Amino acid sequence: MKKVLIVNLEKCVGCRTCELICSLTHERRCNPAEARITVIKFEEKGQNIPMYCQQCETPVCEAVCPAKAIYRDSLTGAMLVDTKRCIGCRMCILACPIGGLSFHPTRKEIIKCDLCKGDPACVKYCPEGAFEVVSLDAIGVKRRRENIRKFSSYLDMMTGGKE
Amino acid sequence: MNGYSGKILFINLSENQISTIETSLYSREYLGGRGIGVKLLYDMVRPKQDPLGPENILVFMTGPLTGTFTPSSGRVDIVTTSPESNLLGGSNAGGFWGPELKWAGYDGVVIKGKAKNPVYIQIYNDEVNIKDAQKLWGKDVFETVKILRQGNEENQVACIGPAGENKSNLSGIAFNFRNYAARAGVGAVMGAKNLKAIAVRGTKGSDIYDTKALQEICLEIQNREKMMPLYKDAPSWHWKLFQSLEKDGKAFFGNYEPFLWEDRIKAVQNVKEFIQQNHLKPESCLTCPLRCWAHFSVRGEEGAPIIACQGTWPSIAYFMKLSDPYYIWRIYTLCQKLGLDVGGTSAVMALAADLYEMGVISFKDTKGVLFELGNGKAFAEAIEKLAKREDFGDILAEGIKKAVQKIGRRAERYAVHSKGGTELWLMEVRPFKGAALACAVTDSGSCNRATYAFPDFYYRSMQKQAKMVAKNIVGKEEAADPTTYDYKPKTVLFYENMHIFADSLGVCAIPFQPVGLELWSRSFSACTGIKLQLNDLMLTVERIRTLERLFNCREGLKREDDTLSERLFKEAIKEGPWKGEVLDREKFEAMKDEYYFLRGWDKDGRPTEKTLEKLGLK
Amino acid sequence: MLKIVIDGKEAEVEEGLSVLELAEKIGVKIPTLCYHPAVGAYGACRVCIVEVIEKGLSKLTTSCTCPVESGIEVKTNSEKVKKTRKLIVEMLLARCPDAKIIQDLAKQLGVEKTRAPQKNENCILCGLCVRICREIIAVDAVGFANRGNKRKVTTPFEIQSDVCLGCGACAFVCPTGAIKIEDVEDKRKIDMWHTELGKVKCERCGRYFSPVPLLEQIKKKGLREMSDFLGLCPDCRRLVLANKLMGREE
Amino acid sequence: MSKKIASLRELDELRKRGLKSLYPDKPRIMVGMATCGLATGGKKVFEILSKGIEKNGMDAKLVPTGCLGYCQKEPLVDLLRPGWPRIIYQQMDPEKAEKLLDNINQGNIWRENVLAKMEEDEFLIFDEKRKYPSGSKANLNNIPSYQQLPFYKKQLRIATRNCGFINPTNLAEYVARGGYYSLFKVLTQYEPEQVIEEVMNSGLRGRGGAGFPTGRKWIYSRQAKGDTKYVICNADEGDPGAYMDRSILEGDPHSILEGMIIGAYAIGAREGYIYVRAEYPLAIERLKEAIHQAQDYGFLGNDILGGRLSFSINISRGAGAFVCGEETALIASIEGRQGEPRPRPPFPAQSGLWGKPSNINNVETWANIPVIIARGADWFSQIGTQRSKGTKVFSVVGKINNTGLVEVPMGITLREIIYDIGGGIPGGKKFKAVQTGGPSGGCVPSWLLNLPVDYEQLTKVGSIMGSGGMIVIDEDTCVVDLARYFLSFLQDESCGKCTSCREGIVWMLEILTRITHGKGEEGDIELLEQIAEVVKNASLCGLGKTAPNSVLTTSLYFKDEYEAHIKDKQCPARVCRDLITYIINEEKCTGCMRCVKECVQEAIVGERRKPHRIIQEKCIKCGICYETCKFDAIKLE
Repeated sequence: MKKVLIVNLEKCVGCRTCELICSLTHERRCNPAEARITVIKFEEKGQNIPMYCQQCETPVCEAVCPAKAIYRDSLTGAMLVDTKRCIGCRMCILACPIGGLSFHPTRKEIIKCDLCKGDPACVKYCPEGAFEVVSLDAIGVKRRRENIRKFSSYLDMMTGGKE
Repeated sequence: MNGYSGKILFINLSENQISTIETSLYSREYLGGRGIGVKLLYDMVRPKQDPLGPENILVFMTGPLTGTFTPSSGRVDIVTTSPESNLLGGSNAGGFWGPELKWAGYDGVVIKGKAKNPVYIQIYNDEVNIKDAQKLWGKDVFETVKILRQGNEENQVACIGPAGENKSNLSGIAFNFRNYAARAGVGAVMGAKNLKAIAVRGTKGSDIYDTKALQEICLEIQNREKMMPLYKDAPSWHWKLFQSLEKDGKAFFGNYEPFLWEDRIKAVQNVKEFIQQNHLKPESCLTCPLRCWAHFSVRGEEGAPIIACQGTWPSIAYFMKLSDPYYIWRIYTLCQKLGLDVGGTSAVMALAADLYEMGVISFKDTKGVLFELGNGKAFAEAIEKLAKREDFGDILAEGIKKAVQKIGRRAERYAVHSKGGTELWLMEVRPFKGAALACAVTDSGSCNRATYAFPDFYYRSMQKQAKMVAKNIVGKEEAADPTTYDYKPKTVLFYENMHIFADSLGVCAIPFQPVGLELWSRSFSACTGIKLQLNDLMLTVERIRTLERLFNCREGLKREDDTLSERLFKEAIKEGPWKGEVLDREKFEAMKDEYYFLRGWDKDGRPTEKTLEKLGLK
Repeated sequence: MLKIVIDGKEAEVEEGLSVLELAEKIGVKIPTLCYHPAVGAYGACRVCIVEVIEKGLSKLTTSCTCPVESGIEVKTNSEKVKKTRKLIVEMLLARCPDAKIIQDLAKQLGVEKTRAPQKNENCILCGLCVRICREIIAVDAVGFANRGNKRKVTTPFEIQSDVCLGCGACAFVCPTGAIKIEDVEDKRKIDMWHTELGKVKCERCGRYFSPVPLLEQIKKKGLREMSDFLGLCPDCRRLVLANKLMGREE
Repeated sequence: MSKKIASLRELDELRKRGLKSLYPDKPRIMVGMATCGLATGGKKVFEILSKGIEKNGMDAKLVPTGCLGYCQKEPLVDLLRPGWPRIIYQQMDPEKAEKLLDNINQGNIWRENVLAKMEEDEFLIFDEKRKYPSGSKANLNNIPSYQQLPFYKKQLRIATRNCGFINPTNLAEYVARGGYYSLFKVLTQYEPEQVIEEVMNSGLRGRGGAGFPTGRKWIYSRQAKGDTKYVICNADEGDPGAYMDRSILEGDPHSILEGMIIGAYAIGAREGYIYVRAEYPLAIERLKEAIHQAQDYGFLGNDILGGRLSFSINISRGAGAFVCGEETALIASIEGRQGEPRPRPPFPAQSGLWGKPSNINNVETWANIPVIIARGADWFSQIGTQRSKGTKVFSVVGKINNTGLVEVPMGITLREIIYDIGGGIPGGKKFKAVQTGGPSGGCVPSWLLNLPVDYEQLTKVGSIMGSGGMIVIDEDTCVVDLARYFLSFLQDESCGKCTSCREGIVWMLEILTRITHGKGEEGDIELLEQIAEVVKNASLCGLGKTAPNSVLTTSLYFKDEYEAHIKDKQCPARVCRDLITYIINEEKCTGCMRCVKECVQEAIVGERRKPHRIIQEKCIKCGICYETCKFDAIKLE
């Protein structure tokens, strides 16, 4: 069953545990710059927003990748980067509207959320339980929509004017 | 180097010189954080230097666990010679700055010298630049952080406010908008070096020896932290704290008045309502489940939203007897912006109000500022003047001990402070003999680094747990009774060690003891790959502690300096649960003897040759 | 499914794989310098050479270009293979003595020094940059020039390329790091290609984040709703988006 | 009226016209005007003849023709007069051309510069011989017969059957000698599979070098899936000193076209390419003309021979890269890409030009096809050896008396080629070896002279058939230097793709250069052999796989010569400058001062009538003194 990671922003306390467990499980190191998730902290406003790939239904990253190195994992529905196929042109990074992909700071590799084969470490280790993996059944689709609507409505706003 | 970054950045601002020191030279014997900080201070600063002179150094050190996945590992330790006490000064902060420094490739930063003009330091991995800060000079903490993050949102900023620039001994170093290394006048040292800020951005990360083990250990630590009452009570913790201080009889009022404050219950109720009316959202430091911070936005206040640390509000309320929470919040915000230590500032305000009431100082001295307990507006005005060292604020900015010395007129009769001149740690100590001892013998630079979490503190509200903990530590349930002088040296020794250990590892002291030593040391091994026996680790802690003492001895510290203000030995509490409690000099000195003995020091509080030998400090 | 023997072990694989791909699949390591899955086999470096025995006949062949066929036996590390591979690495080491990947490979194969005439080049002419640029990026900004010993990779006429996107895929796939991309403020310089490109400034943070032609290329891909945030660097997109999200939350 | 041929009758009529042109009732003068003829002054001769005919108002037909192969004797002029056998004149020049004209005018036989007389003409396609009149009026007995000339006696000209016999620009003359009859036969009597079967059974193997059975290649292309298929003629002849293909292209272009059209029919192609190097401008011109004519006569185009086939041919010019002779590189080059080989499979037969099934054969191979069709596989396969059928054209050059193109049956010995046909080594020098197969071939030493020449035998001795180059070397040639020369050629001609080929050749070249400079070291030979093995085994295409052949064969057959260079610092052939010294034999020196004057280095001192002396420190071993001395007094040591 395809899965998707959703976050309850009300629960997030901005401790960045997700960033570190992400880096730890994927890179065996502790480095937010190597994490597939980034908590945007608005310290003046007390808001924390974990940003990560939304595993779009029609992913632009996949569409722009000339090497056909980005594909959907049949098991989890996550968009994955075939690092062996990847040629490092960074078009996916430039095309993603939400900054969901990034370039590894030292290793030559595109990194992005891969849903940890369906069992994301951030879900397990977030002390506040702010994350949830939702199977894309009828209810899941609806919940995901709600989660993503926030993002897409932002895109609408963007077309309206500046930041 | 797993866990560590391997390098300590050394910056001499007088000579515009940037170099690095190998962490491995120190890590084996001093672990990291506070331990290495003390060692660097001891090695690099010649005896009896002016704390505000260019020869003094300011050390920012992370521990091996800082910035690792270990829960509550957002810490950075500050060590310097304190201008408040002219002894070793230390303070510690959480947040994200220390980890970012680690990820940039440095275990610490040592600042020496003094820049000709105001500067700030920008660190981006291997790029370290000393930049002009004349435009930042005079800006408050919030403005400074915002400016340094413009277009550089990932920057983590350590900076001082106007108080630090003006070398107030009550000034701290702010980390972003929230965390503070507030004690010991570390902000003044930074200001004296003409250093406005250190902005850090790091993308190197830190290497981990055994990631799988670390994950397992961390889940365990998380679970234990979640069992702490602090975790369970959040976010109502922020007003419940007032209640617990009241319940445990730790509260004090004004300048340690002998009577209870009649409005104290009302104040708590007011604060509770104030918090509930306004939006409060819990926040955490790096990897910490405890979310003991909170974002707090007051309705109708423009540009005011600030994250409020729970631990500081009571001192504002109790020192200044403020029952209007709006002013508590205003003064707290003011201190955060100006770069002031909330506790110290509140204490000095209470002292001034006392002196004013007792007629030691007058309207003339204060240049028209009214020091009146309960008058938040007036205190706010006074605090701004303190930060700017205007008028009477110039004297109060010196901190309690130096201020009363300057005032003269036997003002010291009214002063309450601990060793060296820093205010007591936000609580009444007369009934708490252990805390009193700790505040007297500590060489850590600030008494909160020595006293936190004693079982005595919750003896009244959770006697059963307190007794159990006491039994675990010293073997006797009776040790939990705050008023007994027995067993206290052992308790102090234990908690001092805990603090040193936490501060040196780079994790927060709050969950340190509840989680238990064993897990932390396992986490240390998982991160660094260094297999240390608990005994070895404890020997390291002893070494750090004794080196702190050696530093202060070198600065001229004597046994008689290990004490508290005379008032606390003379003036008994006249009301409330601790009615009649006062410190007994004789018993107090006996505790010191025992403490010195346990530490392997002589009667003068100097480490014996044997101890030095055992610790490799000869 | 095809049955073959590789290094003495029997393996069963689907059709259509090369020996190199098969080896990777079953965890047999064959060194290679010019293979990249995105462009497939080229067979230039010759390092992946293996011994293939078919119908009793043994031959050396590059594993990347050798399709797996039923009944063949492959020896990836026979004496003959080792000897040949070592000498090829010796040649490469003489050509590019400073390339780390060659040094490592030499060390791994026990080649201590090279006897071949020293050249001190950086490029091993694996052609990955050329092939990626032509076949994947589809702009054909660089190619081979000259033959034989004078062969090199360069832009047409060895002047600034007017089609290069500055995407840097060439540098990314280059095994020796011969292609260096230098980002200086608002410019991206690729000395190897005699090319200098302007960069786009992030509308928000002011950092230069993408070569102009690369971003233009993305615009050209015709993703309509994207045009408005393309002026933002990825970091700022995250931030701006988060900002807006937060605005909604309030 | 359309010229297009649609029936056998029309073809026969065209043939009749062609025969009339070949054997007119007036003198027919043919001048060898292939590149080899032109290079020796054929064009001048042609012009003089042309002017002379016009000036004298002669009724004679002057035509250019291709190369008869006897290049040593160029320019060749053939004279065919009604009632006379054909007479071949050799080494003509303008002056002699005028003399020839004078004699024709006077009705005389001009006997100077006669090479041979031709008593009969053979139409191979029809297995038919046409006797020339004996010319009874004059006694021609003392003129050697063409067929009996040692140079031609052992030759069997199939691929070059028309070269030097017809005017290559005259399609009718090609038809006269049987041209396009095979095509007609194929289109009217054969299914494509039958054509392939015939070629298959003939045993014809690729004449480009690798010797892959042509029929099998055709089957693969025939069986490959796809509507669009191509046939390609590889006319990228790149071996230095080899010009078999050029000769056919210039002398008989239609034979190639006919072969290709038959091939197209057999495999199902509708379009063909001839990849010819731009250095062959005349060949391109001839091809263009031929294609044009073939279109006019309906041998090419949409309705070949009355609509039986549709096929067109394009010319693609190569830029002269040796490696483009490799078929995958050639395809890349036609497509406009860098001419570099790619791995096979897929073979061009599966995925070739523009990714379509493509069949590539060499010029000589194509030229063989019409004959095989006409005479049948049985006839063809009787010629040659068991596994190498038919003939092979060789260009025999170097230290040999009769330089030229020879077409001989497979299996003929090297000795027969070099001594019987080639006439042996000039100057009484000793034969040392022959390099077959061009730069990629190997050096076959004198003691293997009795080696029968075919694909297998040459491979067995470490060389290759290649496209048919044969460079004869004598005792004055240093084999180390020779190998060095070939490698320096290949160093630039390798496409440079494979590490082993690119770097390996440079490495071997460096070692050989060192050796020729007297800086050879112990172990060099072994190292050379090691590298050579790797280049051979690890390179992708034929160029790389064969590049070390010259090194391998010379170091095998002439190991002592290598050792002399390395150990004794001597060049036995006295070629390597750094290893030789010029010394004046005092006994022979007459003191004539000639060498003293000629020496640019002023390295020779001496007085008149006293023996001279060479100052070795100054000598740069240019050899001018050696050339200059009339008394053989300067010797090499």
